[in-house]
Amino acid sequence: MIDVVLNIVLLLFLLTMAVSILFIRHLMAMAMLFGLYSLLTAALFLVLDAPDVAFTEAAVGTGISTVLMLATLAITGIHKEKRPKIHLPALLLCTLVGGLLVVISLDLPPLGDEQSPALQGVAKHYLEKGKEETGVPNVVTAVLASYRGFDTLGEVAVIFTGGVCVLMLLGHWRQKPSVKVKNKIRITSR
Amino acid sequence: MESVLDLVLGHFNYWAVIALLMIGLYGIIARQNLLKKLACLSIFQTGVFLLFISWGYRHDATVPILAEGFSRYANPLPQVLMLTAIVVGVATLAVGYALIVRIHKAYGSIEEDAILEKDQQEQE
Amino acid sequence: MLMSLHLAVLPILLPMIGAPLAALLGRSSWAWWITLIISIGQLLCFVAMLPVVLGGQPLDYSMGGWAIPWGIAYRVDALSLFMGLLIAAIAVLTCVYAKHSLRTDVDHEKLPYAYCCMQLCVMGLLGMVLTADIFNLFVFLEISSLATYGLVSLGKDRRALLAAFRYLVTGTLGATLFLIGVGLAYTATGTLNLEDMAQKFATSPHQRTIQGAFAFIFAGLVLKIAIFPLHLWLPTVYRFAPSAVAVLLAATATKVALYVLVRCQFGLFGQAISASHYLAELLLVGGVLAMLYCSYLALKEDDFKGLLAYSSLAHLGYMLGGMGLLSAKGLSASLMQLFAHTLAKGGLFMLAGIMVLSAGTSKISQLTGLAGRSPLLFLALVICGLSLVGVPGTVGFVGKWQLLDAALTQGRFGLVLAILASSLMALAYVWKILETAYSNPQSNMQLTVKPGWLMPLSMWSLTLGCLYFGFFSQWPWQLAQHAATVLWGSS
Amino acid sequence: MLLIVVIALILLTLALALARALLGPSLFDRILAVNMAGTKSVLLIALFAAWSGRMDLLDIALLYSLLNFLAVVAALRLIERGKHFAYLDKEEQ
Repeated sequence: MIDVVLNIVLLLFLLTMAVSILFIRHLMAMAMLFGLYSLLTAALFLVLDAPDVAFTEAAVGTGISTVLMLATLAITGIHKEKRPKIHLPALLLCTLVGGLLVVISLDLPPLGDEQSPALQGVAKHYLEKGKEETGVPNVVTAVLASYRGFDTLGEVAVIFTGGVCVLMLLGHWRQKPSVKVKNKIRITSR
Repeated sequence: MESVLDLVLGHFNYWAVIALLMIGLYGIIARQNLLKKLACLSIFQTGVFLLFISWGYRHDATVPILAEGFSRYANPLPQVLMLTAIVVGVATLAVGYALIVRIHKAYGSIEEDAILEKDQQEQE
Repeated sequence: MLMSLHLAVLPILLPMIGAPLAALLGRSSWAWWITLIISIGQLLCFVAMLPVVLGGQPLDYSMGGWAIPWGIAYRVDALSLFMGLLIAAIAVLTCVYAKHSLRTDVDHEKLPYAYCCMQLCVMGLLGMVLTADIFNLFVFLEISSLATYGLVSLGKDRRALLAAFRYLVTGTLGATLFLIGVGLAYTATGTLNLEDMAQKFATSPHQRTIQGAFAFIFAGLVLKIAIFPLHLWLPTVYRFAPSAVAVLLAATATKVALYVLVRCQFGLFGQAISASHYLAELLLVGGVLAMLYCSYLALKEDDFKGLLAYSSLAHLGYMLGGMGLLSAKGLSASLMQLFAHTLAKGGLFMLAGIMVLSAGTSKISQLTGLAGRSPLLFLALVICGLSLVGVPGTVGFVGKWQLLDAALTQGRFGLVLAILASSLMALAYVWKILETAYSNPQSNMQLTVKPGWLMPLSMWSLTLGCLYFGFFSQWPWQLAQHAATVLWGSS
Repeated sequence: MLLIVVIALILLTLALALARALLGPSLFDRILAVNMAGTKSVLLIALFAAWSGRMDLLDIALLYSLLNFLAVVAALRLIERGKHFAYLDKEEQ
């Protein structure tokens, strides 16, 4: 029972955070709220029995992501958002997609259902044979590193790509001052 | 009455997450501030992560780390998928932030409509 | 023998070595050579797989030796091979083209990183084509998208930055929608392998979930492919990206997303959703609207690259129309159209890059006198342009003819009319360019920078490809038919 | 029973911290609120570990407390340095 209550309360907190991130105009404060938001998400992951995901979300979402956002704010030095307008088409679209999702969700097996196909499928094999076949008691690790190790290689490639892209965008290139001035003119004159 | 309560309790997670998704989607489309767009994109992605983890949840079960005295474990596969997806999401966000820094350097603003206006003026 | 066992995964592994090397060595010429060698290696892999796959037996590869539903599997069938060959070939040509083109667009220090990103982009695309696991597909989708965001942002113009940012937001939104679809499909079946999933769909009690899954996968891919009306991000991206990147994007990226759509719609969800013909109507209507509206936009556009971008959007409409016919014939016509469009549009974007480089502008109105200044360039423009319109003797004609034939046999006269109308508009906008280029030979248009010989070389190979496959179209047409029947048999 | 009462109380204080983060008014209030919410979630995790009998979750509680500290320090440092944080702006000077 405790987990259900925790689940609902945390979700409500999360919704409050999301709404306030949407509406707050002070960007620095938004970054703080964003950190809180992912902290709550991580706690929620834990309540939903996913400690590894909670671990990652806490490190990556709360830590890196928030710090990156703060760093962006610190570099740009912009702290206020302009007053936003209500966007009717977007509102309409969201209602539509949300309605569609709610309709689909009624067909989904309820939370924690034993009979859901997801639990009967591949996952069952992982839980029953995982330790025997890979020798790792943490099934998530076993699947991540062995059964679906190629995804993890892809993940590494994604990080690498992201790093290369950020370097390409921000790396401080050795440029003599005169060249830099020329570059600036080139960038702004078109 | 009983069944309605069951339905609500069993699907509350999904609905809350759907609400999160829609808040994110609205922000992505409607907000002009690029940083806010990215934050909303992140909310949207986190919503999807929560959705997956909810699908992997199992009543009266424990975390999928095999141990003595436990026999029911949560579904590990969605967790594995989300581990990958979280990292992918952050890599994308990092590139997005880098782009914002560059855009700010080039235009002096991070409001989309202001930037477009500057481009318009330049063309005329 | 050992090599041939691992052929299916080699095109992915090669850039995993090549990309870090290119970035780390730090010399742009070395990076270029590495990229060239890797992409040629990829192409050779696909060529080596050709006889095996055409023998009728798809090539299977299980990652880490895990049996099919437990681990990640790769599968090369005729459709994957068709796409893989096309992408690898374009990647080689783009690499040849990029040597000179990127150097003029991108700061010298960034070049190795740019080549690294090109390799990663092609790796992602090939991974999407080869994999038989739907989540793995998502991962590779993200790799290729991330690499493209970086590449697009390299454009000289500062507007490239905003274009890249919008592309990033739209692309990530699309990928996340796709991910929701993957999750829904997973909850309905409990597996991630494409084939296993398709089988389990048939017996699953959660039919509404499956339809929802398809809806989200469809929506995500539509954003990625940039199908009208969700196309707004595409023209600016194509306009402001460096020329070589625009070639790569126009010729491969959206096509691969289209491939994924074809794969999901016919291979994966085939039975679950083909009962509803609403989808077919949706595709047809969307295709027709895209053809007409985007051709109209192309007519109005004054920027060469922008015009080509809108024309690409219109041509996506043809492919959607062919898919909407829901027949093997229609699908193979779509694939043929895809092949033809890749050749013609790749050639034209390369030409646009040369033009921008040597004339310093991409405005159509300033192309006056091109025919007098550079007759060869003009000739290539004529050939690719005619292929785009679909004049007999070019590969564009073969694609359009098959599509018309398929539409006629199924009595879809609306589609036929739309194709004809759109082709007429294509003729009009190609004519607009040609007329400008031919007029006023005494103009003072100046070709200041010589484009070297590598850029024209790759452009001419695509241009001659347009002609060659226009006369000898059996080879791609048979492969396309093969691919379509493979998919049709499995659904 | 005790567990339930404690969890309820912690949720209450978490809500208070969130309210402070939402209301502000100054940036430092918010940072403090984030720090406090972080501490609360560490406690929550520890309690959850006790309730479910999986003591391995305590590792995560430890990681949280570490991250919480680091994130707040990083945030404060970035705010302190403000616009002069990165080389990009040094170039412009």
